[in-house]
Amino acid sequence: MNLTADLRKRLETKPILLMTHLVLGYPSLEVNRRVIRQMAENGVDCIELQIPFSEPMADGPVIVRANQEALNQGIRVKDCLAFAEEMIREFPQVNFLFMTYYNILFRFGEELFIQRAAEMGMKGLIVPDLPPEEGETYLRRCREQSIAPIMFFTPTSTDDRMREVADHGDGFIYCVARKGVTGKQTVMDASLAGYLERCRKATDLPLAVGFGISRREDVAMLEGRADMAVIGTATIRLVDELGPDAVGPFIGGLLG
Amino acid sequence: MNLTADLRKRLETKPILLMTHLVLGYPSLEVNRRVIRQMAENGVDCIELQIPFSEPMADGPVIVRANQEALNQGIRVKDCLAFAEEMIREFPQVNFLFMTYYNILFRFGEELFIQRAAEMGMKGLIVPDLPPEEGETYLRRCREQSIAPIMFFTPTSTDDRMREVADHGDGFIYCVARKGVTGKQTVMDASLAGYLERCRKATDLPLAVGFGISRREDVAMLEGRADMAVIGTATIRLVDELGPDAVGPFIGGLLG
Amino acid sequence: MTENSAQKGYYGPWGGAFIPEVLHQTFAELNLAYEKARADESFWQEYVRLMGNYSCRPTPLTYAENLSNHFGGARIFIKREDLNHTGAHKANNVMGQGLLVKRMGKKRVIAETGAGQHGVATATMAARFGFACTIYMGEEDVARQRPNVFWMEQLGAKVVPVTDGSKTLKDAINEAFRDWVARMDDTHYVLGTVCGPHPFPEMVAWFQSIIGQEARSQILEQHGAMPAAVYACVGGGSNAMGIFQGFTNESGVDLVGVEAGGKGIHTDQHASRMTGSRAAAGVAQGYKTMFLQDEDGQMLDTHSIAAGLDYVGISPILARLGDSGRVRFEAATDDEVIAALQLTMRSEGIIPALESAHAFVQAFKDAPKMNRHDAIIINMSGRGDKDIFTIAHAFDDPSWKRFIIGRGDEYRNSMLASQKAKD
Amino acid sequence: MTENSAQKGYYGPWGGAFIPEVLHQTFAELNLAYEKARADESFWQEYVRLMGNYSCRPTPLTYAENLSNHFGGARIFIKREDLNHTGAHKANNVMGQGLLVKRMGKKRVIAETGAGQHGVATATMAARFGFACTIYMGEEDVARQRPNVFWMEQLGAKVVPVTDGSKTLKDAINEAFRDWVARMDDTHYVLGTVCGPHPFPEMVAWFQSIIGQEARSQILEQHGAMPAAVYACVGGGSNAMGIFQGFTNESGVDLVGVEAGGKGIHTDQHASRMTGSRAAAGVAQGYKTMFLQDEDGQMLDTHSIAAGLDYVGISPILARLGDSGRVRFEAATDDEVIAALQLTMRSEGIIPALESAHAFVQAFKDAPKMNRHDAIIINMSGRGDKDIFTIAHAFDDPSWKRFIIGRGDEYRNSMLASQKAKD
Ligand SMILES: Cc1ncc(COP(=O)(O)O)c(C=O)c1O
Ligand SMILES: Cc1ncc(COP(=O)(O)O)c(C=O)c1O
Repeated sequence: MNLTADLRKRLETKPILLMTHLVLGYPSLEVNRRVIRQMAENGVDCIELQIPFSEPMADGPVIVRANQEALNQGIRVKDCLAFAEEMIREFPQVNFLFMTYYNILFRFGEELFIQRAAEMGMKGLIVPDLPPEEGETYLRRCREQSIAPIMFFTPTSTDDRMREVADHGDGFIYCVARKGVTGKQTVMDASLAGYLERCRKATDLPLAVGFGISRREDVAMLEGRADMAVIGTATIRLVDELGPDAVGPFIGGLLG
Repeated sequence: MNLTADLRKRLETKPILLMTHLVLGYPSLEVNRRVIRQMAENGVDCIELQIPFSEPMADGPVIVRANQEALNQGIRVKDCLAFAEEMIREFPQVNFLFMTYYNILFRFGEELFIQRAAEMGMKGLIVPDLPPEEGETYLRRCREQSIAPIMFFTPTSTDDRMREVADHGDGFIYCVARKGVTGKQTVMDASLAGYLERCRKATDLPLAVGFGISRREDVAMLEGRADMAVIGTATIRLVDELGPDAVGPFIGGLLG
Repeated sequence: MTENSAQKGYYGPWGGAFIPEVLHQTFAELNLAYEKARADESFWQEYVRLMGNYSCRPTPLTYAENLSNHFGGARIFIKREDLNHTGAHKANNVMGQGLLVKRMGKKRVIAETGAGQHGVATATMAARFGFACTIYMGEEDVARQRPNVFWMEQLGAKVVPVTDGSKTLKDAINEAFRDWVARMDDTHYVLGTVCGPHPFPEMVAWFQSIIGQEARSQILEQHGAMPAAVYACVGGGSNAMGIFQGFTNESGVDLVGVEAGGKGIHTDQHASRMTGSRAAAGVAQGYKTMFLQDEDGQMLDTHSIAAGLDYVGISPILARLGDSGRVRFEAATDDEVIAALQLTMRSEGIIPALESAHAFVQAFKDAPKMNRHDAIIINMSGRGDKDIFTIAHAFDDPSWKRFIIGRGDEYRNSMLASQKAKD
Repeated sequence: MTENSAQKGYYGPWGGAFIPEVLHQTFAELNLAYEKARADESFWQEYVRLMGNYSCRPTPLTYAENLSNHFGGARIFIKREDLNHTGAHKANNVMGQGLLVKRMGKKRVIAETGAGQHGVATATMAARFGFACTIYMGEEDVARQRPNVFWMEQLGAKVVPVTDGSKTLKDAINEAFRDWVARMDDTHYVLGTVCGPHPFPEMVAWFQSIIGQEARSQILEQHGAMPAAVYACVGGGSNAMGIFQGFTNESGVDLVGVEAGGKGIHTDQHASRMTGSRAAAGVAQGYKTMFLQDEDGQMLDTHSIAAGLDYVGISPILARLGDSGRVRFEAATDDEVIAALQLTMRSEGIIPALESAHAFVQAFKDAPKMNRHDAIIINMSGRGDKDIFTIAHAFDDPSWKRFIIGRGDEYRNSMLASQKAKD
């Protein structure tokens, strides 16, 4: 089943889905493994596995530092791929996606990377610095390999642009809740609500939204407005402060 | 008797005359007094009393520092005048001259300064930064007060320039032995001898020459070539090192 | 990525605009404003007037007679970008972008800076145009380049030390992009060189082309013929692109870009992308070019005695001109740079920036092999007095060290004293 | 002295050539060479060409729109001598004298310097012309102005610290004269300002008149009329004379010379000769003018935040123009200077030298009282980045202090380490 179909199916029984995120190799693959288990066992629908890059231009400070730490400890792209493969095997109930910057694909070989990802059962790819204009071959290859190239909507996107972008995308649309990088708190106000309405009108794909979600109320606020809540930096902070075992209860709490 | 006549008279009985120099107030007027006594009692013919100035442009390092030290200790122009008057009274056998820079006269009042100097019995004035072109009033007033304005010959002076300068001068001509400032050693060579011959041809006035004279031989070398040997920095150094009482024997030794 | 290299913003396989979606609209507007300005002759006239009135363009092309005689080969001419206001060619680009920002109606500018030269230039432009200004600068560079930080602050800019990554230029660029994606509405990012996403390479090259335009007519006037070669140092590549554009169509003119050879291109302490073997094609900081990176695509640490050349990427336009053979690339080591700097100071009374001195190195290698009827031009991108802390350090000048130690002690004592007074 | 003030080299009662007899011939030759050059149109053309090709003349006249709006009065224009090679108007004088030295066939130049600006300019000229070069600099100034000393040495000059007197500028002048009287045959003394014995005031004023010539035609072109006033700081007076000469015949133009008010002209820490009451007519350093001196004629210690204004005398030409009322003299205090500097940096992105900032102070006092159809010109004699040690100190910048302390500690440790290695 492709990602979109899978998400639609899950939405039949849940008011909102959950996607979590982690940086591979931060603080270690061992901890990653334990965190993923907690996530999977607490009903997370999708997990973004970020392959570290030295120039994480679109990320906020917490994730930037995690990228760097992971690289300092010597994580390699091939370690990330092997680890991801293992997780996909171990947690078939979760949709895994790779999140990384384009240079990682490019240096690995765009075609080869997409093929490897598809073969291991990866459901989608999130590449924030690859707009559709630069991604012609990438998009074609994703289609060929039936892996979802996740596209972005942003508050600065015009309606036309949203439609154009959505046409290239698959799986779901990552709706950036506000201007700026990851990791900052946002509130649900009229402008955000209006933005999400515009997103909804522009595409049939599920909408994923994250904006510093850390409590049940944050997730609840999204119900009816979006299809999936994205937990970004919150789990990284949690693991830093309380360790991997705190993740399960946290995720559980989010779903009320 | 004017200065020139006095020097001519002395030359009748001596092969060469002696002029010494000191900086008033360095190291103190008290020491100056003892030094001058030593000089006078050992047969010095002329003594240059240098009134300190903050910008002794034409002096070498030893005299520059003496000027400065004297000023640092608070010596004033009026102290210098009073002291000079006292010395003239006490040592009538010596021809005293003021040596200083033009600003000292200028600030005191050129006319007043020349008049005061003449009245106290000062025989001449040596002002190294006042060329005849700038000294019209100065030269006139010296003539009026019968005080000798000492002029300079230098190795760079042309014969014409020497004659021109000598026309303005009186007392004697101060022949600068070589380019550069005071206090450096020079040797009697063909070029210096030739220069002194040129000096002699350019004027009838007595010629005074100094070039770091510190031994009997230095003085002897000048005999027949010049009329007066000038002892500049040597006595200052001597007083610094051995005290005022060393001056007498030193002067005595110079005359052999 | 597209395989159609004739696409706007591409130079052969290099270039593009690898930007986050949130900047799509911002770049659309920037492209529009830039294209309009470029099509509007009065814009360029206004730019030339501004540079003539506020900086001192045209900058002279100085004949270096003593150096020419010293080497006995080609006649050496020096294009004097050091005489620009703020002391380097960086002024051309920032003032041009300043005019564009005014047209776009934005009120705030941000910029990255490594050596601080582009930061000072941007802070200057912002003061002059009345824009708010924030400068991102790697924490290491903040520490190394304190004088420039001081001036930026005095000029009214906020200098933000970047503590991520290698804490140098590339990290400052990332951080500037992070600022931009949060405040694109009122803010323009004044990129400092011919790199980054389209339209920056093309736009910055356009503003810097004023160097080449002037140099071309000056050499014709002074030498009566095209030069045999033109030398420029290459960090991002803006001063090189600036002067090369005056001569790219003259196939007889050897265009030579000189990269930072650091401790030698066979060591891992340099910043040579087109020479040496540490660089490979990659995509980062919004564009595709040759980057100094490892097999995974992680950017490498770079080194140069010249902070302004200490950068992982290179202009996509220059990468293309290198591929096609139109531009020859060479590298100059730190030691060669110091020697060329000393010779130039003593021979001509001219103090090149450490960056610029790289161009001098290669010119000095080539000049003796040429004839007296050949002329060569060295682009002196900036003046070296900004580099006193680095140069005095490199020369290991003991009086300088004693001076700094003495000053430091004075400050320490006065700070301790005021500390005590407070307690 | 002569009472005939119409004599060559006199300006009313001021000027003259109070030189030791040993320099008579040297001055005769210098006068001859100067008069010949002055009568020879091609000499001036060569000079203008040199300044256009090696420095960047004509320097711009920049309209300071933001400052004009800030004060709401006169339109403020800034003559940009800071854009000269070496960063100040001093370049004009030294390059002119360099040409003359070449004509005279001499092979060595000497100069005094206070702030180091004239020393750097002279060392630069010497490098360019291939002359040997010795710079005299008060020991205190050597200690305070280490960066300039470093550059002079790198440019190939020998810097001699002068330990006499107040160990500052005036003592360096005395020492330069002492050198000259020993080596006049092969040596020319490049005096740095419009002071000293004739022909220096006239000659330096002539070379600097290039500023006023340019400014005059530039203001006519940009403003369409003569300015209401022209402001210049006055140390020796060379930049002031330079720009004033473009306007002395225009009786409607208020010419304003601004002296160093230091801690206030009612204190004894300033360097104001024409304002305040500490100066009197005197003769020193080879010429007659108003000197800061005591009743006996001993020169006083002076103070200014700007090393280049910290001098006991003033140009005899300016003294005359002050007497006649043609030039109005004002003083600016250290504190006013810092405030004007800050405002100018933030408003226009321009960093005046501390010296130049004195002129800005008075212009800022007067501008608000004028109308929008009035223009005023401020002569910005030099750029302020040379003054970083002084300015950062005056601004009491804590990061700067920490930077210097850190560097000092680094140097101390490395020196100790290499000491140990030797033991
Ligand atoms: C003086 C100078 N030259 C050259 C460069 C390198 O930049 P680019 O290659 O863009 O000219 C810099 C960068 O800071 C610089 O300051
Ligand atoms: C920048 C600058 N302005 C002004 C002066 C003062 O000199 P003047 O009065 O001769 O112009 C100096 C002297 O060093 C200087 O460096």
